[in-house]
Amino acid sequence: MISDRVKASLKREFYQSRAAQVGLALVVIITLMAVFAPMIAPHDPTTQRVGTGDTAELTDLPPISPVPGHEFVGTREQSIVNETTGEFRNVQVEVPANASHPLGTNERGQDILSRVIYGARVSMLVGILGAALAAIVGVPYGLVAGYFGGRLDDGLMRIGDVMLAFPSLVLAIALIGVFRDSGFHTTDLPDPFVAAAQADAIPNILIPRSGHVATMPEATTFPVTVTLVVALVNWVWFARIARGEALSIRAEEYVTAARGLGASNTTILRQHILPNAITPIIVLATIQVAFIILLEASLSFLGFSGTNLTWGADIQQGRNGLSSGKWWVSTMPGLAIVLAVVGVNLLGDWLRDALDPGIQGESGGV
Amino acid sequence: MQYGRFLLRRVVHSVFVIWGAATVVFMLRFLTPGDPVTALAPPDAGDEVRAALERRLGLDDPIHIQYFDYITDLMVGDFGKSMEVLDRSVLDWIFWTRFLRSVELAISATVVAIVIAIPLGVISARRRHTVSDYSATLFSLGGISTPNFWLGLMLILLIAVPVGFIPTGTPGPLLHEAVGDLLAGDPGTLGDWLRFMLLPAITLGTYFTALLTRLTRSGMLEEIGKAYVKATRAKGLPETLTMYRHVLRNTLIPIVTILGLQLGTLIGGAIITETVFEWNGLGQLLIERINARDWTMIQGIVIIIAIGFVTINTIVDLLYAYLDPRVMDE
Amino acid sequence: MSSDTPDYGFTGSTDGEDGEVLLSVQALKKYFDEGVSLLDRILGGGTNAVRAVDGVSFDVRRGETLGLVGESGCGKSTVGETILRLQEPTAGSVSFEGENLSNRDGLTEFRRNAQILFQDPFSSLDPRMPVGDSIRQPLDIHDWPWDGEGDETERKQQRVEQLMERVGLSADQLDRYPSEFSGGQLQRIGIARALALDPDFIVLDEPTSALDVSVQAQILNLLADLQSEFGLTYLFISHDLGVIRYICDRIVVMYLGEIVETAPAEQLFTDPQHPYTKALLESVPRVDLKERERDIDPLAGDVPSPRNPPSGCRFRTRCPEVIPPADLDIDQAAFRDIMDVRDRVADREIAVEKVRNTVTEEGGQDRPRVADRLYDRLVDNELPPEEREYVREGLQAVAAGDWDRAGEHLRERYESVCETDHPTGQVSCHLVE
Amino acid sequence: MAEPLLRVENLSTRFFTEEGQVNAVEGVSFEVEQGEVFGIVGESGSGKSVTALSLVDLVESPGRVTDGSVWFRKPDLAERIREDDPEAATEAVDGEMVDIRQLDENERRALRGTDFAMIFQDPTSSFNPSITVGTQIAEAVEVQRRAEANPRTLRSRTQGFGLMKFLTTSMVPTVDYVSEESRERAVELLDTVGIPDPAERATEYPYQFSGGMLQRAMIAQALASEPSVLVADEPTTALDVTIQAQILNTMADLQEEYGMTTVLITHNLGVIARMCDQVGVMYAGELVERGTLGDLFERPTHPYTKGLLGSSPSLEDATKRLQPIEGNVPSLLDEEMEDRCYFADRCPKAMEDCLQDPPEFDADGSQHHRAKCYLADHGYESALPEGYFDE
Repeated sequence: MISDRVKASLKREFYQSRAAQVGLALVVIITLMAVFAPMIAPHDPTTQRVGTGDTAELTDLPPISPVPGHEFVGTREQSIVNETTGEFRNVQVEVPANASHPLGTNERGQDILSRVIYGARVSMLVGILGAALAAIVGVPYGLVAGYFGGRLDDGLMRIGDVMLAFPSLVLAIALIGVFRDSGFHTTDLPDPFVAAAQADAIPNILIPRSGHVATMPEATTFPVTVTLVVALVNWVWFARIARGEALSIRAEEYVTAARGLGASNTTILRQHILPNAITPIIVLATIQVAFIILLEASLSFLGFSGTNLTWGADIQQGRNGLSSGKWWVSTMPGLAIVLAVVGVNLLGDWLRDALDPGIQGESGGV
Repeated sequence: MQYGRFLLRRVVHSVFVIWGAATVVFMLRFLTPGDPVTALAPPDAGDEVRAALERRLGLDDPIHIQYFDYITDLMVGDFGKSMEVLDRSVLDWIFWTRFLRSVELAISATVVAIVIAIPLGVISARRRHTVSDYSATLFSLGGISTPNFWLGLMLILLIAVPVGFIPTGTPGPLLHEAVGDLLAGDPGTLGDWLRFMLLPAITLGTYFTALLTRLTRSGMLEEIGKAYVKATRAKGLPETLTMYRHVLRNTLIPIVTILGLQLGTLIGGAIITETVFEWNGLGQLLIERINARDWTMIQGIVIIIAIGFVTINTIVDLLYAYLDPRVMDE
Repeated sequence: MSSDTPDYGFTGSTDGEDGEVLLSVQALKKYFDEGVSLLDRILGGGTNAVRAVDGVSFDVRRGETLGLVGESGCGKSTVGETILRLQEPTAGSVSFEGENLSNRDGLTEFRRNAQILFQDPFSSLDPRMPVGDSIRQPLDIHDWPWDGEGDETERKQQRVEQLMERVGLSADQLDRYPSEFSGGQLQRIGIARALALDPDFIVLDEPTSALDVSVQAQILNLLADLQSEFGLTYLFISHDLGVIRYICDRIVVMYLGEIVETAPAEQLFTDPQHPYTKALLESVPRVDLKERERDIDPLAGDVPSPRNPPSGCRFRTRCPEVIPPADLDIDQAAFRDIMDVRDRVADREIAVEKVRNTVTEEGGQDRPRVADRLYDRLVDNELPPEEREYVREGLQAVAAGDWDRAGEHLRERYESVCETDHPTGQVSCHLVE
Repeated sequence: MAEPLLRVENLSTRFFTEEGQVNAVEGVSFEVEQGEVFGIVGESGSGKSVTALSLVDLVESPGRVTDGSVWFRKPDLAERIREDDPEAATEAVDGEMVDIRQLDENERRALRGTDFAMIFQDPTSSFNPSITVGTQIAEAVEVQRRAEANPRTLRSRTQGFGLMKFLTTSMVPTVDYVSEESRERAVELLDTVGIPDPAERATEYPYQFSGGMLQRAMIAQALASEPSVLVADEPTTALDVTIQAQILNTMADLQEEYGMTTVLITHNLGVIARMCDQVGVMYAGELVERGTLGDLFERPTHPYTKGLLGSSPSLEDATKRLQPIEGNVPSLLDEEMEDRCYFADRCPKAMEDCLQDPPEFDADGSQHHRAKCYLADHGYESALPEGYFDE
């Protein structure tokens, strides 16, 4: 389906554009992070180490340079009891560096780096699945509306207009409010690497650090409702793009020619309309992945996603510490979101520039 | 004459859309798991109490009657009553200041966006492949990629905390109060207003600014490539005139519609921004009511936001047709 | 490619009235009312339907090339597409080999026998489909080969290669995409696709308009060769009179959705009857040194909107030979002015307000002065005194804002047969009847 | 007449695209006398439109005029340059002629619209769709009015019309760049080109005009400054034949009335026959033959010219089979253009020589009728054996 010309154009644009390279690198890195989280994360992201004594020193650790030999010292607040008066008092105490928490820990003593790595799973999965679902619903809907036109188009697009009457986040929040009490709000997806490492089913060579992997969480909580809802509030965009494309493609003479040859509507939709409409749809899908990652982050920030191992939820968690100097808890997952979304957006720009050179505005004709 | 027809069409269309939106919102009630009566009634309530509650909520009627009632209520501006705090109507909750607060925030963000984005986009397009272009592009890429709740927190961390002023918790005065005081000779309130507005407006406006910059830039580039620009140059019109009188004007016309649709993002963003800055507006209320599982209130707020959004879009479309009469012919 | 064929135009049947009718079009109409939504209907006052084709009848005889000529917007392409059922006709019928096509049963069979070649070679082939697949498409759709012998895939492949070579291209290029070909080559591929099922009849919808003149000549010659080789019948649609003259046996001239003249090619070009045909032929600049001296009197004005075509003869609003009422002695230019004034009164297209304002500014106010001013603006030619007076009376009614009375007043004296009666016949003109 | 009004020498324009360098115009030279119509005819991709754009300095990125000069007779400008900068004048001034390619950006722009006006092929896309036709023509008038009021300051044309002014004019419609006088003049111009009810039409938008009417409006716009040179790029190609006849008649009348010098670009030999005194034939970016209308139609020398004439169907005589030029227009990509006659592989008379060195255009500079072909010198002989290019 991808012609040589398109391939050549993609390649040329990729080699010429630093932005495209950065985008692809970011997306690949983050995807790998999400997939191989148990092998990469230094700690179990869910283990809490709250308490007194030794474990107390593991909470609210600031990030440090992970370079060995450089003893890096941070400070944190600690309550101490005045033994004579029995009063509690907050003091800043120096904390010894701990190279195993390069991004620090949160107030529960969870390792932030590990949480950022695991958070990529939910973000990327919701982003890609949500966009895919939206496309699966929206594209055929729009193609049919645009291709057949007339009353059918009128009716279908009016429904789309109604969907657009709601700002997406407002609709998403309302829908989640409705659905979060239902049974399928979240589901636990078992982690195949951890399962394999625990069962010793696969030779250790295939799972690096299998002893480490075996101690990681056995399942990732996947927010089903959020995925469905983001697809539900975004399918209209796919429908609109697909409709616009179908409308213009059906006026092309090759479509008329195919009808003249006696081709059925399904044949035409499959053989001509879809392949020619696919470019802008792919570009939109990329933009949508970026948008949905942001939407998911907002929903988890508001506490609606049903799992707290996400970037948005972690930002919310670190929010209270901001005013008392614990800046890293919110900053790190936020940076992760920005990098992921920047990566996907750059990828989208690359695709758009490569697949649709007309948009550049400088197609100098002779 | 033709414009009147177009106006009528657009208004009829938006009434239809609002009706559809109201129907969707009405249906939300039936998707809600659990029975509201069970949720509201005391655990030990007898059948009589339950029946009374049901009647009070209007749930004893057949669905089509309920639907009819719902729509007719909306038509006379009755958005329903709270479920949690019975007899308190939606409009009571969304009292004027809350509404104004949200609107002020949204408008300030829009103003920030327009003032920054259009010049930035123009510069970026006209000085293509220069440092200014790259910086503008980088800024807009960052802007559309940053979640605004995080941006808000970072602004608090990097600006508000060091400066020692955290504009959260107690929202500042409303603009009309500030202006009133200013006229009365006291500029202090206006200062407060600005102080409280600054960070939230930047937070909410950044995505919009970035998007608008991108649109202006690519729109200008596309427009510059059109044949009429060549014709304009051929008649000897200086470059600035070509750019502002023709290119920028034509670029902004379609952007107006896109912005109309993107206002949805702005309204959504407002909800988050209000949460971050504990800004006492509509968004805060929505979150609060959702957490209280107060369905009738949620319905009311959602439909009010939808009506506002559709209305703005209609106005934008009418403006568009005024600026570019071709669209009326479609 | 075709250098060894003799130096003659076409071997299809020349003129003559006795050829077997292959395709017959009867009172064909196609109106477009898209864009008139339900809302428009409820609100009323919506625009009329576009009458792209409004009652067209002609026959195409086996083996001939029938030319359909006219300017853009006259409905010639819509005729082509409606005949092939690419558009549903609003009214009228088309029969092919004596069989009426209004029932859909015969359509598959018909689609096998009737093909179309489009104007824009770049848009008539799917840019995402290798050209070989495009040529194969009709074979797949109609389950060729129908005799069922041999290996289907292999035979299709052979057929496609054969077609490609017949139109003068190399079979090696079958797996290339349209973007790798020039316009002329793509048009050859389009011809190969049209020939795939061995049709009897091909609609050629401006097949060379998008091509350069040197390539156009190649394609025209190829079409001519194919016609004699396969005994094809062509309906050749074009706005280019030179091309039409070169390739067609008989010619149908269309104007604003209607046929104005039908004649054998030679006759049409040497002795055109309809004023429109005459004007059309006269307008074409000749490739000739004497061209600069030739005095052309071009048709005035634009084609009226097909949403609201003129009554009677559709050409009357631009016709240089409108027939005045019998009792009126007036030259054509003056009568044309009067007719134009009447059309504008009927459409209420006179800026009375503006004139009234200027008159007021100059200190005048009275209606006659406004009428005088209107008269000066609208009438360029010298009218006989009594006509001048009469028209001015009409304009006074206009100045008073009474459009209906003005229209009625002018109609009484100047009504022409061209606006009341719709002309019919081989040459649709009241002058010829 | 001593000197021509316009003398183009060795003009070359290149496009630097992603696919490579495209030689759109290559070494084109011709002269146009005052009041004459010079026609350039060629097929699509022959570089005729780019030649037109190069004349008025409107080639846009990624294209650039890379070589050659455009000498334009303008005594006052020549005098001024001599006074201002005698050094530059030795290069850029030749008698009364000025090489406009050597002027600076602002000077060149000052010539556009004033001395050079242009008409484009597609009138619908050549007007700004969201501004009324009258205003757009009035703009052209206004530019000239301001330039005349203060000829040496180009800035006066803008009069500080920047972003702020744009914002104010958008909000306050009464403050406008275009003056009332210019608007009135625009209406007069519309009247001149035969648009009925010009005052009314001036307030309409381009989409409310038919193609023919809009082309008239474009001509009106070009006349705004009574230019010395009118460059018309396929002015009737987008129009129907009856409308084409109207427009050509209008153009011929105005040509006579204003004494304009016209460079007319077209692919239609009929239009050439109707309008032109001198004709140049372009092929693959080069001018391959030029001469008077009679030279070209009666005594064509270059095989391409003959081919063009042979492939045009005639309205008078339908019996002759057309003699097409075989093959397709060659690629203009620099890397694919070998140093030889570009027409050779389609030419029925190609010789070995044609493949070695490209023939020179000015084999005999004294003649008015010239062709870039060995046949012009050698006569018809030694065609290549048949099938020479078939591999």
